[in-house]
Amino acid sequence: MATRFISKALVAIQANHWRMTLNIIVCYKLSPDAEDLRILPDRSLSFAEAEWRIGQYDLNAVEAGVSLAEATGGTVTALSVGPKELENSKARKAILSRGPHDLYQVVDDRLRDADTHTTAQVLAVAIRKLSANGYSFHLILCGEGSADLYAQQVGAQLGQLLGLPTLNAVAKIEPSGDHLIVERALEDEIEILEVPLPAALSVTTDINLPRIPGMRDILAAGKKPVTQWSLDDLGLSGGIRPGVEILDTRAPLQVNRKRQIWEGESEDMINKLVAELRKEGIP
Amino acid sequence: MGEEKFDVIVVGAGPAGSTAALKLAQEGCSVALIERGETPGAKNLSGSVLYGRCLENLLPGFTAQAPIERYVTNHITTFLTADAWFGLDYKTSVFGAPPYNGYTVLRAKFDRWLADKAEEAGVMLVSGIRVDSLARTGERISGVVAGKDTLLADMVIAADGANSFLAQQAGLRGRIQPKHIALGVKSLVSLPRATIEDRFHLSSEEGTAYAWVGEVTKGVAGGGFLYTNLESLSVGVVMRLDDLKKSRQEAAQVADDFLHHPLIAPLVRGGELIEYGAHLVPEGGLEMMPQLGMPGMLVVGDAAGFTLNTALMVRGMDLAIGSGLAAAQAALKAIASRDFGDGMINTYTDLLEKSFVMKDMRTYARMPAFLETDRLYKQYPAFVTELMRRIFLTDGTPKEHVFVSAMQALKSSGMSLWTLAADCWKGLRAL
Amino acid sequence: MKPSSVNEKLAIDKFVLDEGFPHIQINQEICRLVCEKRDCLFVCPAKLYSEQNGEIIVEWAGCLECGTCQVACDHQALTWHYPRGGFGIHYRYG
Amino acid sequence: MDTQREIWVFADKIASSLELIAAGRSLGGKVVALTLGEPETAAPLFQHGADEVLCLGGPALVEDVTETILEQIQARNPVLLLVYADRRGKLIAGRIAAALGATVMTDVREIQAEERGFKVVHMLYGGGAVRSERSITPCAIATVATGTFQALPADASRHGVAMRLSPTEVRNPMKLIERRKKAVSMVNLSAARRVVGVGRGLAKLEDLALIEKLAQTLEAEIACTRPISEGLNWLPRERYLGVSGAVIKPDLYLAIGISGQIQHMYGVADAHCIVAVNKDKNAPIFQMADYGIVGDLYKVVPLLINAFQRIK
Repeated sequence: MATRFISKALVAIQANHWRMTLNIIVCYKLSPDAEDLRILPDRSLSFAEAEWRIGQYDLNAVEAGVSLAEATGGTVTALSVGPKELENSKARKAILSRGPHDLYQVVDDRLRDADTHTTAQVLAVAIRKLSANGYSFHLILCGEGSADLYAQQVGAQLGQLLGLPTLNAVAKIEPSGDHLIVERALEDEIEILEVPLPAALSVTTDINLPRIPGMRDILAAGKKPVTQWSLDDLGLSGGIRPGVEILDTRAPLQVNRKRQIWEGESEDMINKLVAELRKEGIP
Repeated sequence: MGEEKFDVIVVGAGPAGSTAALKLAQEGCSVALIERGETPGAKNLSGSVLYGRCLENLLPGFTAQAPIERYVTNHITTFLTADAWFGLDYKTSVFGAPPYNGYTVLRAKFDRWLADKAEEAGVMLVSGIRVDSLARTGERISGVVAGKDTLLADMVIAADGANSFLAQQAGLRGRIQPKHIALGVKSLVSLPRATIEDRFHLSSEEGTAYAWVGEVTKGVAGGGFLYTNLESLSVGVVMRLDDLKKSRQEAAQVADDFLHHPLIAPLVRGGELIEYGAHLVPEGGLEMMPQLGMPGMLVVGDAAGFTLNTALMVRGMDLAIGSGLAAAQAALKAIASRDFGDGMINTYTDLLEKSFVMKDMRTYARMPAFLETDRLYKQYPAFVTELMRRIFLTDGTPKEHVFVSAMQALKSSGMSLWTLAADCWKGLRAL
Repeated sequence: MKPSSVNEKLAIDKFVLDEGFPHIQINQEICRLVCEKRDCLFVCPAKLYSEQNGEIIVEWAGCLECGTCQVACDHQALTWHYPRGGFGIHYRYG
Repeated sequence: MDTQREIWVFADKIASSLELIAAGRSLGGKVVALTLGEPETAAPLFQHGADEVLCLGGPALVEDVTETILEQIQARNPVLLLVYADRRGKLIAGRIAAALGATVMTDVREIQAEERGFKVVHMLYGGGAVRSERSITPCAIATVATGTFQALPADASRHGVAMRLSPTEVRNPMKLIERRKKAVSMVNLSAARRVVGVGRGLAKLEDLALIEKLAQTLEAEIACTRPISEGLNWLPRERYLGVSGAVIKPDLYLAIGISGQIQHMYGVADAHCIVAVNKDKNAPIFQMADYGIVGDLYKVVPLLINAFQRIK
């Protein structure tokens, strides 16, 4: 599909360029499955029985990273920060079976309910530590938004913190020489940009269809290296000061609807409905 | 990645599969445990108590850490009609102390815990993968196929549940017959812990297991059950499929009516439904049992039909664990001797015969036939509750002799004394 | 105790829908020509089967994966296998 | 109210700026609007409530305004920056927040000034939960989605002098190669008084014609659930309502063949009147509707069209 969005001139340039090997860091978030949320009588929420999952939108980032690495002969490192649920072996296999070569996790219960500022800060410190350890990466990928907050912020903040070229809404990525050609799908327009590396990109859900891991993928995942850090290991013993204080989280109040329901498909019924609507000034 | 081969592949991470895998890993074998649910337990549902003493050998003291709901100290077995019940109520504090006799469990939690134990012991747990078929080398089973992947092993243990497609594919059994299987429909009803303990007269951690026969299933062969969990009730019906078909009743309706039966409704009153599920229960006993193995493969648990309904209690998970253990031991011997053929199958059946699994299956061998007596679901509940009504009724008229009451009750139930005597004899023999 | 309609009960359960991959196939020919009893309409504990204009319809997305329909069908009109790994009913309690 | 407290708003479209200005006004203080373009285009911003307008010009890469805004914020210390929650806005807000050591309170549904900071309400878990939180950084940053606030009526007497900011030198190494409008014309669902929503109850693409006819009769816009636009591509993304889509407050939301998943209903929770047509009487949407018809949409919709045509 590359030819559809890369102008002919660029295709020519691309053909003459070598493709560099891309080493990619993919960030993902584990959060309780919203389907497992139970509303208690006071409208507070219980996640006691909740399954923790990788955000659905993060899977697009993982897939984008893995297919880019496969195409360029590079590596993919998965990175997540969060509370102790990350330690679960199933959660680790779930990410590694989707293709990343290794996994780094910053696990600390102080990261439960972290705001996007905290998450981005810890990710940035972890990536700096990875670099200091000699890991050289070319690209950081994030998903469109997390499954719980869907703030669509971490990629933007992380890129800025690391001083990298940063974009969101990335719908296509094509390596071209020592940089990337990126298609960005905004609300009413499409942008094509040339992005030098390293860069931080957040991808859309349209960028690909994430693969479903097979039996061998899961078996292999069990053998991949996992490194776990605490906030102390990152020199963040004091934690991160969040940008907001959470006051309250509850199930939304249901608007009291009239709930007047008719069964059947008769003209009579439609007339009743239309009469009721007219009382409300519609149409 | 090179061709990876395991000593054993276990398909299905229920109690049978996880037990087999755990035992094999404890003995140093390389084991892959493959589960189609996203997590072990996600596809599993039970309508019985776990009589789990048999796990003690593998996981000493496991009751202290396993996600067990309540220790069953109270067994209540009851005949039910539209407006009355007559029950046998047994309670002992002995079952509430170690070594406990049986416990209520929620399978999504318990099975996951057991599979985690297997994983900790070194089993490669692969969940979220459906095994599509068996791989064969010549006449022998040599692995499994899932999607585009084939995984090889010296042998396969099929622990894939009541529908066992693997046993069927391997030709170890034919299509399941409706008379050999029952449909269980279960509701999980949430209630506060204190309400449950008050309502069922339980001290903390004690539990009750109810079994009902009669009106619960609208005359369909089967019964109803209720088990107390810590903060919920597992309540539902089990209906033998041939009889359900014959009755032309909607399974979902029978299950719902049970919850609204005037004598059952108060037990679940104020509760909130938090899960609705259904599962098949093998009920054919020895008659439906498939061949238990073929070269390179053994069948365990529900897949092998190891469940028991003794009318007083329903068992499955303990037999699953027992058969899983026997299969693991047979596999160990086979791995040592490199004989995955008849030798292994014979070892497995020998071990089963010597264990409680086959002994109990044989003890209750007559039970499935006895339970086919449809009087059990219609006439007997009517008879005993009518008898009790006559005994307890005090309405200002002179009391009749108990014997007269019994004969009158028998008459109104439509049975002869001879039928009653014959059924008693059959019932006693079946027990 | 509420709710009492099967659909409402199923709405409480957790399903992971494998969009576009039905795991139950119905041989309408058999249903039309051979079957008189329509056991599937009765035995399914999720009441997923219905008959519309002479066709048997199954709303497989709400399947509890018990396998009852398949065993109950006298004419083997159903091709029934488990959903792909990780999809379908996901019991939270079991 | 302390007139020195400045509330800044930024949107890349004038219409959106007006909504943010209204939000800013409701909080008191001085409202400063940052806008793309030149001072000549600033009049509407004043008329709809801005006290001051800062013009950012039109850089090739729109996001290059980030550094300019950041520099101005650092110089003038506003207490709040409201950013329009489109994709550009999300990126710009995030980068500014990171540079300031703040966070971004996203897609706020309500906002109020507190003694310290701002208290906001936003949804999480796909609309399954609502959270209130309070900012604790000197400059709070929030994104606001379309339709959350209504623009104030224009007051022709209001005007002011818009200032053109000189762009901060950006050494952005990214190069814009091409920008093109999407083929689909932009729809403004949030402005529509009546909206007809369509879901998976619709059997095939061609049947949209029926829905279009209904919408025409009612002078309504067409919207849909996420699968209709993202899975099936029957309607453009801009038309899907819900957590990750548009949020609307029409007088009438007519939901045709929509089951009522929470993620979708989030987008119409504030509709004045919700009418549902669905053949499944147990569909959750009936719990969330004012009026409902249990029936086959293919029979009900033509009847509705007739009925509405008659009373027109």
